[in-house]
Amino acid sequence: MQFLQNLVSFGKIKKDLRDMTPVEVMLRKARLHKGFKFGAGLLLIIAFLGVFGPMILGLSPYEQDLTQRLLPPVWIEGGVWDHWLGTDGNGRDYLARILFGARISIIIGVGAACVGMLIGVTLGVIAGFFGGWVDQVVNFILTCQLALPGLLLAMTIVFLVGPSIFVVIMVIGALHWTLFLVVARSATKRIRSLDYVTAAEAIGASKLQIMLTDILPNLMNQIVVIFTLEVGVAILSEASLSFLGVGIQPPTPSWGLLIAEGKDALFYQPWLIILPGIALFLLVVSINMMGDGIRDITDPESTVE
Amino acid sequence: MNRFIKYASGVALAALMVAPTVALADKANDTLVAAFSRELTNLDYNYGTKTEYIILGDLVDDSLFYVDPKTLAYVPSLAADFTIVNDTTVDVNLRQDVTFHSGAAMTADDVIYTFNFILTDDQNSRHAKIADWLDGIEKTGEFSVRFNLKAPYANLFNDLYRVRIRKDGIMGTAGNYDSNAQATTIDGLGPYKVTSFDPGVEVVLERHEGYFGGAKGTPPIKNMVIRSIPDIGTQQAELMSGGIQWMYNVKKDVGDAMARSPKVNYQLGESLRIGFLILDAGGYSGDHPLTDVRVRRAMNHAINRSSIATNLIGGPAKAVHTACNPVVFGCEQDVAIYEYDPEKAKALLAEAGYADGFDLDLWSYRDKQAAQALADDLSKVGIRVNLKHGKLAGLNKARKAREIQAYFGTWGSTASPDTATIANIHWRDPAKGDRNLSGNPKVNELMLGGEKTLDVAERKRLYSEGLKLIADQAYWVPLWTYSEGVLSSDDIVYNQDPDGYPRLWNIKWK
Amino acid sequence: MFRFIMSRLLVVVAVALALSVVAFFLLNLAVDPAQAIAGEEADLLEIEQIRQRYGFDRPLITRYFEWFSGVLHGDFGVSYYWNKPVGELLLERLPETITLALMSLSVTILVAIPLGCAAALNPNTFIDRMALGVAVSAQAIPNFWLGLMLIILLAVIYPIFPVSGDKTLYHFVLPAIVLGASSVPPVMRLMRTGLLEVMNADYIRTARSKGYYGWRLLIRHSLRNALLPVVSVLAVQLGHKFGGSVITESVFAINGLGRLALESILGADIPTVQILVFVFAFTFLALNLLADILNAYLDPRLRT
Amino acid sequence: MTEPLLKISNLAVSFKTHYGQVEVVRDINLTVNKGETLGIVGESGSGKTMSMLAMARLLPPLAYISAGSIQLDGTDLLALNTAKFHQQISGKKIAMIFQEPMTALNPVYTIGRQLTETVMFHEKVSHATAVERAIDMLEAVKMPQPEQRMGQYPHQMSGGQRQRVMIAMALMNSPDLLIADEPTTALDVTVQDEIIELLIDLQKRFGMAMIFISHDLGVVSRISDRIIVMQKGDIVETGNTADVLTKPQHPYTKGLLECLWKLEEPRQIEKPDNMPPVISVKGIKKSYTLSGGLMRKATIIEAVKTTSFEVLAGETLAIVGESGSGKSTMAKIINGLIPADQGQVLYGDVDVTSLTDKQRARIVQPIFQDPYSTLNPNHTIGYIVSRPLRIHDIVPAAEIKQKTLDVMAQAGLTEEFYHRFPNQLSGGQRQRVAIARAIILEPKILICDEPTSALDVSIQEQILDLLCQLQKDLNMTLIIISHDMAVVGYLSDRVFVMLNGEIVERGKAEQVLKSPRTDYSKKLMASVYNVPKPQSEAGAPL
Repeated sequence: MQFLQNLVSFGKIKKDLRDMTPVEVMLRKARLHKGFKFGAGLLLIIAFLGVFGPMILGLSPYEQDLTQRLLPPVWIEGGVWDHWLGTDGNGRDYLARILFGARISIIIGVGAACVGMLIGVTLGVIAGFFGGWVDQVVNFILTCQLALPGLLLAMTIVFLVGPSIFVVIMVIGALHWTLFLVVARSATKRIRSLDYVTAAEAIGASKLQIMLTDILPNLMNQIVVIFTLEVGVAILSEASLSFLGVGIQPPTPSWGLLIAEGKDALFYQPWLIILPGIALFLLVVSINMMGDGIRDITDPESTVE
Repeated sequence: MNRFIKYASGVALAALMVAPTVALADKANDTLVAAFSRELTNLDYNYGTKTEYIILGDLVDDSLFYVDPKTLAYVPSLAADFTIVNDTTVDVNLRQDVTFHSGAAMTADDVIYTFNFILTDDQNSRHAKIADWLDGIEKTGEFSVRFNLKAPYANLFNDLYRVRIRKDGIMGTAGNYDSNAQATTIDGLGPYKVTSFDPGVEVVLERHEGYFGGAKGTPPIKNMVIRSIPDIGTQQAELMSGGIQWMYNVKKDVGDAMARSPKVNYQLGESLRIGFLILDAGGYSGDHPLTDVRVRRAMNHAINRSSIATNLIGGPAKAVHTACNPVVFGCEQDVAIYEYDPEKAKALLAEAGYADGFDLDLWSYRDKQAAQALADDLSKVGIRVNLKHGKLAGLNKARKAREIQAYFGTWGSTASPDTATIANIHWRDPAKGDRNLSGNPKVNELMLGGEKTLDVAERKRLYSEGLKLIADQAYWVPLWTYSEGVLSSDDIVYNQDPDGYPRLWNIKWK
Repeated sequence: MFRFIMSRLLVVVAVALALSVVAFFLLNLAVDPAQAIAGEEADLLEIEQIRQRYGFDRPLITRYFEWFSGVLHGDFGVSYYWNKPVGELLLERLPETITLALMSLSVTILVAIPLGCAAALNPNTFIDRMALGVAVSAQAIPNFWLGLMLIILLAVIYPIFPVSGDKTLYHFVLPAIVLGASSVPPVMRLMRTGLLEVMNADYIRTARSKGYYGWRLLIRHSLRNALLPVVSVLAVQLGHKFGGSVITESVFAINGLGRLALESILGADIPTVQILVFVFAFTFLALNLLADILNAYLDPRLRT
Repeated sequence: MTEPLLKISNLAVSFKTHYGQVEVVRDINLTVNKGETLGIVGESGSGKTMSMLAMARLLPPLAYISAGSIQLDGTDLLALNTAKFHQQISGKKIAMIFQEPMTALNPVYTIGRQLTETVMFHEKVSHATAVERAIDMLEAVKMPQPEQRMGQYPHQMSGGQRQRVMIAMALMNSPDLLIADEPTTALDVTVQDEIIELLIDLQKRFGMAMIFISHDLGVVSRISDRIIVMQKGDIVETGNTADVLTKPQHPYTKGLLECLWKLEEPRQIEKPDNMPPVISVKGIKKSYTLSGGLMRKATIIEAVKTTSFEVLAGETLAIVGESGSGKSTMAKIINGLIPADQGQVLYGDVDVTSLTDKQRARIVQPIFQDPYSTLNPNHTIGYIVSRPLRIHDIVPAAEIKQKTLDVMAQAGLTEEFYHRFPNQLSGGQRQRVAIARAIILEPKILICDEPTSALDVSIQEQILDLLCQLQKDLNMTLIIISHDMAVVGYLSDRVFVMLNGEIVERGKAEQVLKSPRTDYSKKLMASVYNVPKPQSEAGAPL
């Protein structure tokens, strides 16, 4: 935005922005970004509740009491204060299961996004940096991945190696790296042609040094945005896999699993699917809003109102 | 692009304009709609194994024998009567008033053709079982046949019940059988004939007016549609909105909740299905604690069967201590009984050297709630259960690869009130079956010996001895009987039979 | 043009081939077709018999080439699970999936494009935030959950639509909404950013300086440019709708390819899954090629 | 002419920001008479464009007119509502031409459609009439084969042709006032000249008034009757062209003129002629393959055709050419950053391809054009400047900082910059950082690819001075790549002129600049509008 650069040469803004390091500029933008603050705040609350909630409330997500099955939440007739959100089909406290589910969702979302990032960014940087036939090969792999019906592949792999949290993380990650690759590659191509990379070559820096110090750090802004989006996508993928019965293993409380378990009681115990659905919704919304926020914050061209 | 948008919106509009033409299912046009969770992909039960196919088979086909739902005994159906000439010879006289849907009369030729087809076509699902005991079939008259057995076989009538009689020549000739001849249309003998079939979607049936009655009686409802609706929630919604009138395999929670609506009736009746844990006592998956009988007994003591049966499964479900449903023939009840006693379980584990418990991979593929409940019980005595709940395909693979230490299975013995049925599949020679993990050849000898004689007393003795051995050595953890839940709309009368097997032709309008 | 299409088709074939190899080996390792054919009650001997009869005991590579040469001759194999030729099975299921895919694409277009335009024309206003809210929400709702909620609301409490089935187009409305909703966020966001970018472009300033404003400016000078990237994304989304309707089809009991795929995997029906992977990949790539050609039609720069 | 066509009084333009509103243009008072050309000069950010956009209602979203009035032919423009303004004024009375011909035309529609649509829309004429008029206009802007052009798309034309189309489009409705915003800046110098001639010609022919905006005082002085000079949002000088050029009142104007005058004088530094070559370029050649689009064949571009030359020790060699002439590719090949397809580049007698990256780095270093992309935004200035030392490990770790500060001081950067990030620096300061980074390894050769063309005129001079100083101090050989004759004249000993990948003329700076031999060099020289220094006041302090 030419206008912002113009603005910089006028009056007081010049001083304000000029005195700040890039990090300070971002922090300042973050402070002013309502969506980011909302998303990050909500995410912090969910993460806090997920980690400490069950402990503070003294609830266990695994303790069964078959005589206390399918109690409704307190605000519905029949609910009891011992179980604020009622109990599930095995008589386990639903609040504890939902809170614990946050932990599972976040672990899987972050874990899978990390795996995807590792694959995608590595391939993307290599393809973008070297170009030519390397790029063509990576492009072929990318096309294959895009054309592959992911859910089916995920199911097959889970059959092959058997279900566990680790497997689910790896499988989801291995299926969600295309966006990382595309973004990393195009950004690498762009950065590759920038003068500071040529300057680094000219001062004798090795290719690895250039990739690590000149290209990767400058990709991170965009990668972080993709990362947050992919965390959301991975969380939903886990929910889908668990819904189909090939994801997280019971009794581990994953939200997708809770919805799948509550699905049969759709009409008469709707809270069994509505509550984890809302939890899932809030978590993904908070992560996506944070991602949108980070995009605005890290985009050097954006102005934050 | 603009044109494309116009086209797209046109499609959407057209979609909204089309009047909803939901198949009207009600008393007024004498059409009953029932829902199955699994798909029907083939009409020919001779090529199928699943429960759904038996139900459909009983609607469109008929067999020589049939199970009387009240007495749980085999009774003649297409057969008029039968004589056991000796241990290996059975004479059967056929009814003479039976016609195929096409109008042709059924004669001994059709029966002989059918059994020869089963014996020679090794692709059909009945072949292996029948060929195991049936030596041959001969015509003794226009309406009578003789079965020659290789050896005495007790579960004969169950196997004969499962063979659907086909029209002479309809499957092709020997060496040239067409497995798809009756796959999408069927010329059966049953109370209903198929008017249309959309594989995986629905079967439309119409009453066969020439039906002979017999053991099944004459169906009161003229038209019947069986729809495949995989999602149980969707089935409920259809039932509420009048799209279907009957659904089964409905668990207690759903049924109880649905039954609060005056439009819906819920029956939670008895079933022949039982649940059990199969333990790798023989150490096929390697050396692990379950090879120690004390550990297996501890597991038997650890699970609160009654609580799970009452609270989770409900209805008439109750704890069982035998590797068979107590109501079926030969299911000896005087066996070692392991009461729920966690302390004793812990003591046994300690005695076996596992005072601190041990890690156990427990596989399951059905009834997730019960699996979690029993895993919880096991973990309370110190067994750290890693529940591996997945799809059957995964379990099958692991079981075949002998990787399973323990799994939670259930067995329905569909409409087969004899211990032989459950024994045959679960206690085979380990070389021929991967479910017998006892590691004790004696079990196989006793449990499969029980079907190799027609002497009732001898059979009882063999099963009794076998079941006592199983219980004593705790090769299994027998868990509970299941109950069968059916939801039906309030305009039909459906009475559940004691074996829990749905006989849809008995449904009538209120 | 011809060269371009030929070279792209070559990629399509190469990708489809690579995927068929991956799918074949993965599937054969993951599930046991002999066990699946034999059924739950079968014993090991029977399974072994089946294994020999179907030739599953031979090396995977041999079987792959057999399968592949069959495909080359138009023989897609016979489904173990459905007992019929896979080709027939596909043709039976294809219409449902195409209907669902096209209808859900219509939902996406009808919602995302006007919303994206409205947001881009009123940046940082209430309308923009509403549109963003719709996008963020649609992104965060799992589609099976949305499906169940819509059934409760619009088929049971207010019985406007049928709960499930695929008899008439009317049955496809709810599933199309569910499937279409998942594509709304990317399309809407792209439409918004694309149009915003276009509205900031120099040629829009030129058009303004010539006296264009308001809707005329949008229609005469902006929409076509902004739609260029959207076309590609719509192609990708349509491709996903073909292959990704597994959950939606099973929730709404629609007998399309997605449900066929799910059932075939659960039933270890390798021939069917194998062809489905091929079909999904091919459809996806063909749609992308189509989008490229459409883009070339819309954008003269790509033509010469 | 009693009543002016355009009268702007006390105009101010502000931006809404979260710091509150910021006035970017204030107190603009100007008049334009019928048939007159007004030139507005100023550096980027001086508000010259913003005030014109304000008049045409083309301000960016956050900007608005905060004070003043605009009268066009007696009509109060600010009083008109949006619809009326666009129907009656835009395109009809006021037409505009913009800087970037490459992006100012809609790429997806034909020239014909873009030319005719406004006439049909504004004057409700038939399609046939509109087409006829469009062809007339294309003829008026001297577009070859106007009928055929109507069906073409913008990307099928060169920059100069597109600018002609833009002009034709502006003239379609016979406007009273034509605003030309840097219409020639993005064009090659040889084309600039033609466009300016064309504008002068058309303005006379159609009798319209024109406002010509440019950062280049030379260009403006050539076309304008009167000149306004703007700086940081204010008008600092206004007057007849001759007066402004000869008797500038404001120090800023004087500065601008001084730069122009200074750049005109070739540097007179005597250097021995017989220095040994430090670089020998022997028959290098480089071509690129442009991959084809959807229906396009791949094309091969010969960026550098077979070329040989030598660079002598201690000299300043300039390579001049327009964009696309292959001069930047040549620079990278000489630097060893890209390999040549054929031929070899020798440093002394060592082939550059036989050197390791590190060895090469000690011999030759580049300086680039764009000060914004030359520095990694994530690193501090200290890190950027010292990085070569860290990579080469030639200075003990403890001394790196001191050495870095020393070199920064040499490049005119104080210690306070050490911990700063590039975004906190101005363009000139960034270029100093780039220079510091290049000289810290004490290379023998510095290759500067358009080192100043992205900088404002006043900064350009400082950077060029710095380069000259460093060359002297460090005894380096300097290769300067530029499209700008002024830079070349200011600095170099020898000049090469490049055209389409070939060196078409080579010789001593004075000779090439003053008496070019080839037609192309002549044309290139003729297109530089330097303002002659008034003879009478030569040498006198202004």
